[in-house]
Amino acid sequence: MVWFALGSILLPILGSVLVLLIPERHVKKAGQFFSFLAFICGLLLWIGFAENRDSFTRDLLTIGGINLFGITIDTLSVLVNLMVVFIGWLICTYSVGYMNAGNREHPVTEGIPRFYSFMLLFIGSMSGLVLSSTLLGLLFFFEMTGLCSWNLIGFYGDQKSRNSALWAIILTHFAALGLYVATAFVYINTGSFSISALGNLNETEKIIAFGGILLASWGKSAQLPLHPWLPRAMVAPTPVSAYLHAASMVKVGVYIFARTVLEAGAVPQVIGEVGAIMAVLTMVYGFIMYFPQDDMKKLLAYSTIAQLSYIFLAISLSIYGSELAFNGAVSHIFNHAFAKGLFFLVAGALAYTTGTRRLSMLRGILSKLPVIGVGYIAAAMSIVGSPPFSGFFSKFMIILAGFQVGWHQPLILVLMVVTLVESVGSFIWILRWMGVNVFGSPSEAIAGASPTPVSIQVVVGVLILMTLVSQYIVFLLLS
Amino acid sequence: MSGTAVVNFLAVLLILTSMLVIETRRLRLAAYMYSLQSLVLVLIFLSLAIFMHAEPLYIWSFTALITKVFLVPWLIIRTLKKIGDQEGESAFKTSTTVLFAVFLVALSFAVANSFQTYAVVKVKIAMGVSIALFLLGLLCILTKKNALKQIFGYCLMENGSHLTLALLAYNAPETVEIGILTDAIFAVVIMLVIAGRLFKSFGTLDTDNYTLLKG
Amino acid sequence: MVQQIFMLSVFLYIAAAFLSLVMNRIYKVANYISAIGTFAAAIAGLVSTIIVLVQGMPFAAEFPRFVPFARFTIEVDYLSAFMILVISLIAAVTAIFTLTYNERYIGKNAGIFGFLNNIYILSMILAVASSNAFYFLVFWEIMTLASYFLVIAKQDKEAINSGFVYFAVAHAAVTLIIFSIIVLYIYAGSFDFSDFRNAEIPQATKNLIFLLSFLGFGIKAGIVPFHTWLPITYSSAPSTVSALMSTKVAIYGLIRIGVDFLGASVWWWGLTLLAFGAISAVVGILYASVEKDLNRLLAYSSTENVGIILMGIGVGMIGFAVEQPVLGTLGMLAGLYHMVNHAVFKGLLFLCTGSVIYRVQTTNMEEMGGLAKRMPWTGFAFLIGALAISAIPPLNGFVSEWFLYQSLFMAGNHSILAVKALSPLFAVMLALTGAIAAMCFVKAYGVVFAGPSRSEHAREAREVPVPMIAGMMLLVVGILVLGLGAPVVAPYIGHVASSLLNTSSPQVSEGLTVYPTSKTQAMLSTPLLFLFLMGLLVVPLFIVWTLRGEKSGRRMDSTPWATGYAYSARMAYSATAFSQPLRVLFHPVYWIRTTLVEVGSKIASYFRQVVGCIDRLESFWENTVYGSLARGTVLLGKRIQDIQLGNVRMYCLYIIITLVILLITTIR
Amino acid sequence: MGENLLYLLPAVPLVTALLSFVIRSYRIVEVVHVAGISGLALLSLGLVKSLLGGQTFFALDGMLYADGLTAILILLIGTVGFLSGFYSIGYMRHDLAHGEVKERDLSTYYGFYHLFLFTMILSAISNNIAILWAAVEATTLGSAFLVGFYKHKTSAEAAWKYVLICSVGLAFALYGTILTYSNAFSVVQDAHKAMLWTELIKMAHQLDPQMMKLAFVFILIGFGTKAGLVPMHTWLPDAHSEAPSPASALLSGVLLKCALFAMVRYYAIALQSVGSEFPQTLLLIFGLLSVGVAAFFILVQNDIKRKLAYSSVEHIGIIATGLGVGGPLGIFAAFLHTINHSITKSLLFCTTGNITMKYGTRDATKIRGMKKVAPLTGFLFAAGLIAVAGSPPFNIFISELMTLTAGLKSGLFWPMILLLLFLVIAFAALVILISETVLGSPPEDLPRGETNWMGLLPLGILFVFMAGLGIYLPAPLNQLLQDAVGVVLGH
Repeated sequence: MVWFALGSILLPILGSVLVLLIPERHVKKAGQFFSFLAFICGLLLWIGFAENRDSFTRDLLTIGGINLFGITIDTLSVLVNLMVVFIGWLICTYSVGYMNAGNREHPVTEGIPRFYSFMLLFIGSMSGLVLSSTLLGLLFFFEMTGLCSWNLIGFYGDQKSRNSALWAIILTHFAALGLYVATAFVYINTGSFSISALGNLNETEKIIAFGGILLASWGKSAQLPLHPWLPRAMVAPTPVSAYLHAASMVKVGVYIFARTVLEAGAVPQVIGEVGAIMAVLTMVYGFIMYFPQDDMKKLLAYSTIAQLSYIFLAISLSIYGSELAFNGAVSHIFNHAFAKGLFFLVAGALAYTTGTRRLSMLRGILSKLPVIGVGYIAAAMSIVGSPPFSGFFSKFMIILAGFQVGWHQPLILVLMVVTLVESVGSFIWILRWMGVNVFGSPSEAIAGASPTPVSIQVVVGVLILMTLVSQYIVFLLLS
Repeated sequence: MSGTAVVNFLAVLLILTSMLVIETRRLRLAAYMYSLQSLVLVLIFLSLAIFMHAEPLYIWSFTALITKVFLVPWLIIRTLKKIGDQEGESAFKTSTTVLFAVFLVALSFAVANSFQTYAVVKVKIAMGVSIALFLLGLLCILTKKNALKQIFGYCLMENGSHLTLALLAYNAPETVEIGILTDAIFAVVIMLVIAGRLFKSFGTLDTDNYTLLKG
Repeated sequence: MVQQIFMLSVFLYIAAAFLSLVMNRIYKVANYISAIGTFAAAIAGLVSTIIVLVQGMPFAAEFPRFVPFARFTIEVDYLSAFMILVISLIAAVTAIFTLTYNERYIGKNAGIFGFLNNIYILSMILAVASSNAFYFLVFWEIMTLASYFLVIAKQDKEAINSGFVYFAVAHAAVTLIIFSIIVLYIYAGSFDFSDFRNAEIPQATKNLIFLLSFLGFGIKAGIVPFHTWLPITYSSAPSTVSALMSTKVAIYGLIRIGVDFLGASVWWWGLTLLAFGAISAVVGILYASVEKDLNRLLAYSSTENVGIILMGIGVGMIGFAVEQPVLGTLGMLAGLYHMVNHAVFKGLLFLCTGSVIYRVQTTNMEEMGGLAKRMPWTGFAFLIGALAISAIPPLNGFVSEWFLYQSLFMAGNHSILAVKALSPLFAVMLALTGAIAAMCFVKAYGVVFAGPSRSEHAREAREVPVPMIAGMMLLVVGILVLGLGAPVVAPYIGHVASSLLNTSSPQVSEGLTVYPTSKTQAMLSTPLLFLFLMGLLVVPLFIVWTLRGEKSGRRMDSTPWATGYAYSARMAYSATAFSQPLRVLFHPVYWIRTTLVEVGSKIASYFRQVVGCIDRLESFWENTVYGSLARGTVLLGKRIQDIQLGNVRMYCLYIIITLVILLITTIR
Repeated sequence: MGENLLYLLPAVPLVTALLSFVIRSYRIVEVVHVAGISGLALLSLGLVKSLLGGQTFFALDGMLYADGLTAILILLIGTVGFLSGFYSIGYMRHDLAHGEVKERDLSTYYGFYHLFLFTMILSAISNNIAILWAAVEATTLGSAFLVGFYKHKTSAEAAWKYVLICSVGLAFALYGTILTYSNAFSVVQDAHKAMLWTELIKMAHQLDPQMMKLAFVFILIGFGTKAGLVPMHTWLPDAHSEAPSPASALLSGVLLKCALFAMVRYYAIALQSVGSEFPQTLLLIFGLLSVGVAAFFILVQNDIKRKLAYSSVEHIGIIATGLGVGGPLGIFAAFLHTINHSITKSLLFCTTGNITMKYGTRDATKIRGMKKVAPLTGFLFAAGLIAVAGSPPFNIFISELMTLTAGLKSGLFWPMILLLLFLVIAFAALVILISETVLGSPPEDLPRGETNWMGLLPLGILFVFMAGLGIYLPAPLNQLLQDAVGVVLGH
């Protein structure tokens, strides 16, 4: 088990070094290969864990009696790790088709090794973050993901993308300060870097530690007021955006919040209150920002912001003692990953074939590009939470838990009503664009679309399947 | 005349000479003044050595005689031949500088008073003067724009600290004095070399013009 | 055994769905597979539910858990069985209808359509069959999703737009329903219906749950004032889908929650339903009567009929609340009866419309006319449907409305003042509805099927293919069965109604008559009525036949004329003209309707401004908040940079100042 | 063994320096130079190895002395001296080939390089506080010619400021030294002992606290000037930016630490003499001030070498903050940071050498697209900048985190938040720099390809150190740092 875990961390990192060294024509294959190895490790880890369900923590790096890095294997980490490596692999495969000179939106002729190197490093770092059992490990990989995303967002190297990349790294680094403080604070109060040491703090200390953690998570997950980097990050190559939004970067924030809440035992309620209020505020903000967007990726960015708020809300609710909320959060992390990944890859495929991401120029996708069209529908429906797509289940769990908690907490009740309204509103808006874009007779841009590469079609197909079944993968472990 | 009185008298002479070094507009003259001051310093060392029975100070006075009275002024004058010996304008008028100097001297004596608990300090005035000398050196660096004048300032500071060292640590090992003195000499040498280069590059010794590097 | 048949039906739906999806490329085959599969499945469903209803043997089943927090259970009790029956009935008929209808209308996507159609029907059935609220919601949402795709099957701009409206409204409704179910869950501790029934819920919360679910299901059913989405949706949905949607599953949910779970605990719930129902009925039919578009007309008529159904259920709930099981059962019976009736005749009407569209290719009644001659079967079917919906005895619409009248009269004797006072009013409104409905459908039949043809297509129309006729005829039979067979059917529906309260089912029929539980109040025998009416028809014929020797003068002029002018198609009494008196009479109601439309566009213009504002909000964050922060930092940096001004004397001064400050603080 | 090393260690660079001055042929000088730095590296490693585990050595009648603190400095001098010395060869050949310097100058350069190393070693191993002062002052003199090596106007200006300000500043340190001595002398009445640090630390608690406070103030200002604490740092950006890049590496990487460690010696005495509050508060204030001011300078400065110089100020500030926080953890963090910063900053300054060779400018607004023009250099530059910005997976991240931890442990919540905010500004400034210089699009007319391949080898080694220390702290190094902490805290 530990070897599988280590494999999913180290193999992609190894790959990221290797792709820089090998001849450029082999890079794509190597990238695919290493991400696939990571996926296999993640999958075996999941299978192994699903069989016997014993959670454990293994210390790996100890200096002077202080554990600096270790690996935690439990439902949360195994699931999220699977998501990270799976989507990582899919994205690497997708990029084989996407990152070439045939790309209509942005032909890519150079920098492929750099792209794959950072992509693989990203996968490895994410995996490391997810499996880490220490705050130090969290912090380390937190910053690593920031670095990778920075390089990938600025991949095209023009002024705009570089600026956007700067927004991303500076804002998230600022947020990371919270985690720095929390890590140091936990260490000095308990003498340990282990995440579970959070549980040994007293009430006030926990508030301070979680305050820091919240700040860090907000920054990384692009929550108000640290959100502006995410919509700007849309200048990245679409596979990167997909990975940022689906499985990494923004998931870092929610993951560390979930992880710390899980390990800390009783968390002060004020953290739950603050988390929930900010989550709902962000949710509403993200929703409001849907309206003016005409760039598909930007719309998706705000959708990500709003969806992450759901996860934040759920984790905050779990602080009130609702196990269901926590499970809902875990499920939503997992489900949203596949749905949003799919959505971005669809956007990418559209950009690839048509050269535009403007929503108003896309019409009749289904008739011309059926796979992409179905992908669009599946992604949209999963994100807005319509069964049988998996987004429904996790959202339902969150809302259910919210009302359960809110029945005795007027504040939460109000927030949940707002959430419910937001869910309807965002549903309507996404649905509107879906109706416009997917159905009907092809618009000019779509009619002139170039054929979609096979790798893109395959990946989109796999993800469509995942939007239907991802929930059951979660339930297999949760039940 | 007791030993203390001699030392104190010579020390006051130091203040006088240092004011001359600072305010002499012609650099060559200032170099001579510095030589004179160093001679006074050597005399102080000698008298201290005699009155306080501090053998190491004989060596001190000897080395100081060679380096400070002869070597350093010679080096300065050698440099002056290349770059001319007229000082440019200074930041303050002479009267202002003197006013500052008076204030600094008063301050030094006040500071020296606080050392009274220490048995080593038998010559309070000399102690005050040593600090005053140091501060006057600083004053020179701060108020004079000419690079060579600033070197003189540094030399004055050096003399001051040398005196302090002699008063407080006259029985320290010789190596200490040699080390510190070597540094001082080399510092002056290097500063002079650089000053020469500065003159070649900028055509002036006014340090206020050396502001290519800022921000 | 029943269970097996039911499962077979489910399996057949799934098989039909996926087979047709797989065969999508060969779309004709896919269409046949889908239709035949649906038909077979529906028959199996019918059989199983009829067994349940007739033999009185509800069944339940539990499946493995998919979701940790909810059991996947199915329980077909009387109410569910009744609903499944209705759905299956329409499903079977539409299946036959689609055999040819889809070939032309759905074309190459017939496979996908078949898939979605089967999923839609199946999810409806499973929604009403599941006895776990979570799965109810899941299937409900799948149903909505599938029907969304069905609504936009034509994929023109209008269809997409109406699909959007439909789905958005449906989802909003579902959110309210979810809310109410979650509240139930909080008190019950699980999603099982059995726990919901036994939950101890404070009255105030019960009211909340009821209102939420009423709103939610009411929106989904299309009651006034939430009816606006109905005409939009129906006008572009394929007719078979409209027919399926007429089964009004939303009513099921309302009954389930309001009556079954909450036990209809206070009387004003029923009155609310009654009031909303009455208003919906009147307003719906008023709107319908001035409509020129056939689909939209039927849509407004749906609002009307939903209103009538709600009135029945409202009376039923009042009865349950005041513990008068007889009144309760009777009202519920009226509601449920009208529900199945509505499904049948509205389904028929939609299928007829489908047939008309199939040939005439428009839904605008002004462009039809004279179709009865060219499409006699369709015309006949429409006529029967129109008669039924107008509650003309002895057809089924009349029977259910008759029960409703009886229940309202019974409620009029009630002790609660509001009920007592309002019941007659509602009865009057119901009567008004019936009158306008009759007028409306006379107009519809007249304009569409009678008179001259007003368009090229109408002139060239011919009868539709056999499967479509067969489908329509089946429903005609259904109307007759439900109407003439009322004495047989009513007791079973009475069973369903009474099962909700676990009382013994009251006596509502004897021999060839039905009566509202007591024979003294009123009695109705549709078979006898039918015989009587037939007699009325036969007697004149008989008279004519007996007097046939005497030739009366007949005008043989074949071309009609009007006030001296020769006839032209434009002179015919058109749909618009027909409803002119109504327009004048109910001016305020229509005025509300037009202003509502205008408000919509006004809101849209505000909305655009808001979007603009929001657009600026984005840059606000970046420029004002973070931008000024960044600029401020750089500016501060530039100020601080000034300390490194390049003057070596100043640098020395810094050192000295620092030293002095330190010395002062140290010595102090 | 250890005692002999204490003699050998300063002797090697001194001899090499003299040889370099004497020999005219630059080819031979290069050979001598390589031999010199190799010998130095080996000897220093040998010394460090023998010092492990809290060993101490005396030599020359107690005038020379080595302990944990020395070991850290010697390690840095040996490693950085060797690597940047190695880098110098390619760098200087390039300058020679482009007519920047003459053959004769190379001998001077290598001569002063080794002289500089000698003075730094001397400052590291001297036990006599007056000699310590003299050695630190001598480092100024040794490096002044390196700063003014080029024949530019700015070089001369920088050298002038460097020498003048450092000399003035250090003059105060001499007063501090004298005060300490006289303080000790009044305790032991033995002139020899009163000058030895090892004796001073033994009698620290007997010293007059008020006097010691005063002495510490002078020491702080004096050695702080040399170490580059704000506001005495003014010479630093000038000197570091004007020196040849390998020399800048040495200045930034080692010299600052020599001065700082001289201060640490007094800090250790002050801790015992006047208690921890006074020296720690002072260091904390100066540390934070340095970090804060430098962070802004990094942001607004355009010259990349000046940016890096200010970054050195910032990191010296962090080290000072670590010392100011105090306690075993704080001091450990400070020392670890010292090592980390030396490695990283040497790497960066050497890389800057490659960049200036390639682009012919140090203006950050003109250097663009390094990733395309010189990918390896660009990579190293970016990695180094990320490291100094304090981001994992590189070493500085660890020590910054430790400093923060120590600070919070001491209850300095707001100072640490302030520190973090300053670090964010610096971080932003540095990533903006990478974003512009490394990732931007290159000038059209610039030929592609690396320059100075030879120079990339030491840079690669530095990179390996930098990344390696970010992930793992080897046990010997840990031991070494613990020893040094033990020396400062007196157990």
